[in-house]
Amino acid sequence: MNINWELVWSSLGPLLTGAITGTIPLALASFSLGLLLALVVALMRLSRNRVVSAVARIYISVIRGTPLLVQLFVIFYGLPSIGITISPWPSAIIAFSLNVGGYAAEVIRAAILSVPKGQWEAGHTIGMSRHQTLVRIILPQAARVSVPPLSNTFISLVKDTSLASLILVTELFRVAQQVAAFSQEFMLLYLEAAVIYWIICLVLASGQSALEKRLDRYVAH
Amino acid sequence: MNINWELVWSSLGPLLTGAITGTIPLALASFSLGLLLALVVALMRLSRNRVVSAVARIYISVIRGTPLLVQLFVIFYGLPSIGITISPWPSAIIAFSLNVGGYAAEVIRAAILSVPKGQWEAGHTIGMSRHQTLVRIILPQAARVSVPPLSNTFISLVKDTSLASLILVTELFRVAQQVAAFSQEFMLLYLEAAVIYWIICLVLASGQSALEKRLDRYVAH
Amino acid sequence: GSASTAPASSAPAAGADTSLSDVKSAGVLKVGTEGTYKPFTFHANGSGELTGYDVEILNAVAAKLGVKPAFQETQFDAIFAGLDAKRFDVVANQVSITDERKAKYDFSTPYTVSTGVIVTKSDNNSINSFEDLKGKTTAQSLTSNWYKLAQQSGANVEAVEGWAQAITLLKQGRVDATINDKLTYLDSQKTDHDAGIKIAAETTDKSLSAFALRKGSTSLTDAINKALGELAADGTLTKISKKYFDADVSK
Amino acid sequence: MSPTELPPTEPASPEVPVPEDALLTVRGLRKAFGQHEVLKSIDLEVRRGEVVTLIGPSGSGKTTVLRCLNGLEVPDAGVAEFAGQLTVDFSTPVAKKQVLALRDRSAMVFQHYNLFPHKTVLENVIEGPVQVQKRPKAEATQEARELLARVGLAGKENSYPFELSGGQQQRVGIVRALALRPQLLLFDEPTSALDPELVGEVLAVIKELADEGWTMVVVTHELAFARQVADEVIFMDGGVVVERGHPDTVLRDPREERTRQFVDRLLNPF
Amino acid sequence: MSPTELPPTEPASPEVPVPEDALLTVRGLRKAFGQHEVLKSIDLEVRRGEVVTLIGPSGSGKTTVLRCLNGLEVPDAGVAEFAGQLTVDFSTPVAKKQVLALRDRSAMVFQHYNLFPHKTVLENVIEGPVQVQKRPKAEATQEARELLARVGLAGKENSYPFELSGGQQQRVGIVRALALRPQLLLFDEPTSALDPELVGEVLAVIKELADEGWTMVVVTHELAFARQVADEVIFMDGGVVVERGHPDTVLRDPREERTRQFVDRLLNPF
Ligand SMILES: Nc1ncnc2c1ncn2[C@@H]1O[C@H](COP(=O)(O)OP(=O)(O)OP(=O)(O)O)[C@@H](O)[C@H]1O
Ligand SMILES: Nc1ncnc2c1ncn2[C@@H]1O[C@H](COP(=O)(O)OP(=O)(O)OP(=O)(O)O)[C@@H](O)[C@H]1O
Ligand SMILES: [Mg+2]
Ligand SMILES: [Mg+2]
Repeated sequence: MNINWELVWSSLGPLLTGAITGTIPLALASFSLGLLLALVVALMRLSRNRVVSAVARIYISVIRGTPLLVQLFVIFYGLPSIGITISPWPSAIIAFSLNVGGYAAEVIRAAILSVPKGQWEAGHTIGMSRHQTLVRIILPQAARVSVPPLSNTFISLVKDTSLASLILVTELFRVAQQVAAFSQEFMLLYLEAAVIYWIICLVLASGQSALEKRLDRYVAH
Repeated sequence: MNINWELVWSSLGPLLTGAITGTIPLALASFSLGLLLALVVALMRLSRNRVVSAVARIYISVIRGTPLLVQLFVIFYGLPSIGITISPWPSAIIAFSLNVGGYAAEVIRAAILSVPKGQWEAGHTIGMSRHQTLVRIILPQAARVSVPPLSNTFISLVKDTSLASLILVTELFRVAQQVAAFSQEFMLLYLEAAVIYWIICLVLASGQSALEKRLDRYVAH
Repeated sequence: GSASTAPASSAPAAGADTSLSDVKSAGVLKVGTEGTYKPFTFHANGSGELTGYDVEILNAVAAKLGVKPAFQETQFDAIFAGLDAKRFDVVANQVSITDERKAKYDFSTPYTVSTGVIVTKSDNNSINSFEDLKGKTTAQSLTSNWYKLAQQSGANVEAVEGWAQAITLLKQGRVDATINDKLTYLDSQKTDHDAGIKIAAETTDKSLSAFALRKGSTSLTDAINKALGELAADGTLTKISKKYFDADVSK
Repeated sequence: MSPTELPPTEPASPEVPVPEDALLTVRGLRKAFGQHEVLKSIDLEVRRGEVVTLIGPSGSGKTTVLRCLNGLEVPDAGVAEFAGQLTVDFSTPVAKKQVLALRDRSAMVFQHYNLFPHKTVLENVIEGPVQVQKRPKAEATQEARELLARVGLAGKENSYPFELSGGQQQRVGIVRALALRPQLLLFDEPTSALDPELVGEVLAVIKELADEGWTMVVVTHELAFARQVADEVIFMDGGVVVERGHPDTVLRDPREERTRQFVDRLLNPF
Repeated sequence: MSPTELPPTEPASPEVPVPEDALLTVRGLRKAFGQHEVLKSIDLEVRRGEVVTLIGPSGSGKTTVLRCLNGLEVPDAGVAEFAGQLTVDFSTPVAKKQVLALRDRSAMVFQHYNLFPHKTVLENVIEGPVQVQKRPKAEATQEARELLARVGLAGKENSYPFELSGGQQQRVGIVRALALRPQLLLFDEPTSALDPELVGEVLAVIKELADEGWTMVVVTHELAFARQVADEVIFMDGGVVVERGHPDTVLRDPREERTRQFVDRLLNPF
């Protein structure tokens, strides 16, 4: 196995550019929006209104039950046939946000349910409304619980963004394919891309630890 | 949007065949093996031996930090360069099992840690060894806790098997691509495949509920 | 055989054909291409400008039309979906003209005339013709017309993503052969000088590649054809072809 | 409890017990969970400055009574009347506003404290006054510090609950309730989650509050405490009031056999 | 506990108390967690048929003593000697086998029962005899049924723990320990997680076992129980034994001020 180190080196710049201008901003934007959406969907899912809860349930089921690739296809190539044409980047962000929204909603729902019922009651007994209790008492505690699974969702998202090339967004993996197409060294380029993905994920994981530590200030060690 | 229903109908047979002879057996085999592997890795990760635990930790990090596509490529296209040539199906099963092994290991580890320490002590006080307590007391309880997250892993796996087409395994998604390549109806075929994936996932999800109910027989309702 | 004369009546669009006027008024011709198919559409040095035989020809066509080409790169799966969804006006990606495709899309006059070749390992003497493929295994890109040719020759076909993977499988001994465009083979040999592979046979039929357009884009197709005719006449096509293939493959 | 609804007399100061005017009257309180009738027509009368203790076996419905009074549970039937100002009839559908009004008049101290783990002691206490009652933060903080000092927690303002012992946490729970200036304090087995040697410090605080004239309903298993502090003891079993009266009667010489058995079992466990 | 290591005299039957021969002698037991010295040289002597109760404030190290005796914790120093047969010196590295041998001689009953939630009552009880001691399942089942009947749980064999009250669960915990036929029973606050009215039923069972001649060490806050059942009361504080002696002395008229304070606080919480 002889490795073309020169190619590894010369492709590093373009790959990193792909990561910095494609993968990372796409993942960040989609995760932030997806998280907001997930919170709404999780609350809908927990709603006592059966219709609202059913809508959320179906949404989650479809998002989690169908391949992300198809979701991207539908939004970018399918919607124009009903008159909605969205540019590549917005399409990508919408598709990935919707996807994160489905996965993270279940995480957030579980986290909310994991906060002891007594915390709701304590909120109520000091006169707080449902909404106030949710925002000031329950969600801050749910946040702590949901950090590890949400960080998993984020890490998955980073790797999933490689599908964005299907809808004309150039990111890390697309750059690797381009370089590989020219040099015919797809194995090497894919490995190189994998290492970059891994580093991004390691950074995310250490961010997760730091965040957990910060949120842990109020629990026994 | 006019839909070519004839194509939908005529491709249904091939797509279902792809699911039944490709997607489903691949997912089942990889999940079973991956679960075994995950158990071993989880126990290694929990081991007091620092080297063993570090090996498990690195394995998990690499598996979760790099794209599955690259893992498949390395095993199928990369290993031959060091003299190991594995056929498509075994390659796919190995790659997916290794992948599930990394993800499910963390689920199982968390589930084991979620069993109260008192259960270990109760096992010890009746004279059980660490191993006996693990097998007879801890794992049965951890199993209950890990059903929901493991079923998520399974559902992800089902959709991820579509990547097996990259290493010459014919499954549902590959069939969809084949039919689409000839009819040029990518959107339609992908949607049809998505519906089949969704149905598989719905079946899995209801299997999950049934299993949870069964395992719930010993907890208060 | 050009498909540009396909009757406009088969167009799904109910209104008049505005394909040319739309492009002209936008001043931009949206082009779908893979960007990873050397030497037709790829990035110079792997990460530089998009270039290649198809790309240069399309640039020349666009210049004639007086519009700017806007290349949009994606996987082959998505290229036709993109054309259907009006994401692109035209596909420039060595699209071979086949009956199935002619039924759904309009084609320009072809700008590539080539043959298909069977590529095997150099030490493989068992395959000398397309008949010899019977029972053998070949690696083909699913979306290429060579896939069908391999099947018709009686080969077991493994679907791969592209040339690089096909050659990898070939050299690993996992497939016996791959059929591809002779031009692709020649180009890869130009850079790799790989003595491990050879041409085992060549088709007698010519394969024609052209720009693909949405059905009913008659005015745009006509304009492109007109431009291609002028570019053929003034020697531009030959010049581009010589640059990439040291030969004129444009007719 | 919004400021406009504050009781006319502040219960935090009246050292002189208010005469026997009823603060809360409950009639025919019923509550079922599904098929299970947990409360079968409970009557209750609490006068200003009075301490009522509820005793009874597990599952008899004691907690449910408190939860109904605090609006955490909506009863199926019954009428609750707060000192003439507020009457809620549960037989008809009850407006949310009425439940909130009910809740504003009382504050609950929970068996497991239910402090907010992500907030400091001080933040736990001022959360209600500042966020709900919209009182100025400085004023609420000032008052919270005084209350904390009174229960022996001066200096713990910036600790998180996990840094405190169980007894300290429960005292914070009590202060959190007091800071709302409710008309009625509800205690649900406030010491039964505590280490035995920490029970005393919490009971002492409750007794002090009783001496200061706070009106309270206390569910407890501490019969010695009930005997010393309660004005009335109510023994419940199976969702009904079996016996009620002065602690000396109910706890020493009950009329009902069931009461005697229960009290005996608690006083002489073997 | 393998059958070959069974004690020569079965403690399950000796109605006549065995004379004052020491079953367990512990000298100089020390244990630290990190910097925190939890046990600072504890001595202990338990004679056959004797009941020793450990009392003391939270954190004084009572649970740690029991855990060391049961081999759940490995002490840093000290010697434990079981009736001449087994001597373990913790000052030197201890073989796993010795820890197991120690564990075989005793069985622990936990504050929170720690029943196996996924096994029925019967399965909980026979798990040790069948899986560890390799006794025939039929025999173990037969014995388990008898023991369950003796603590008033006949008919509950096939229930799951969650279907039982706390008192019933703790009685299963006791039977699970008994079924191992240990030489020594260790109880760690066996009633402090129970509803007050369920305390009695569990204490009654323990008292009965004491009367039958079982040797036991009981950590408890139930001073009345200690007074009635214990042969010796040991008061611990801060990891040392402050005072030990006959319950009448230690609980009624202790020599040490610290003991008096603790006992007072428990008996008169306010
Ligand atoms: N939310 C609920 N859903 C269903 N049943 C409930 C609910 N809350 C309480 N119960 C049932 O109502 C009955 C009375 O409960 P409650 O908590 O009021 O009793 P308690 O007297 O406070 O008992 P304890 O001394 O154990 O606290 C019990 O049988 C309980 O199982
Ligand atoms: N595994 C451990 N790691 C660190 N510290 C521990 C551990 N186990 C116990 N401790 C500490 O050792 C001290 C004694 O604990 P122990 O549980 O023996 O006390 P206890 O007398 O049983 O108290 P309680 O009445 O609360 O049960 C406590 O300060 C406790 O925090
Ligand atoms: Mg209660
Ligand atoms: Mg303890």
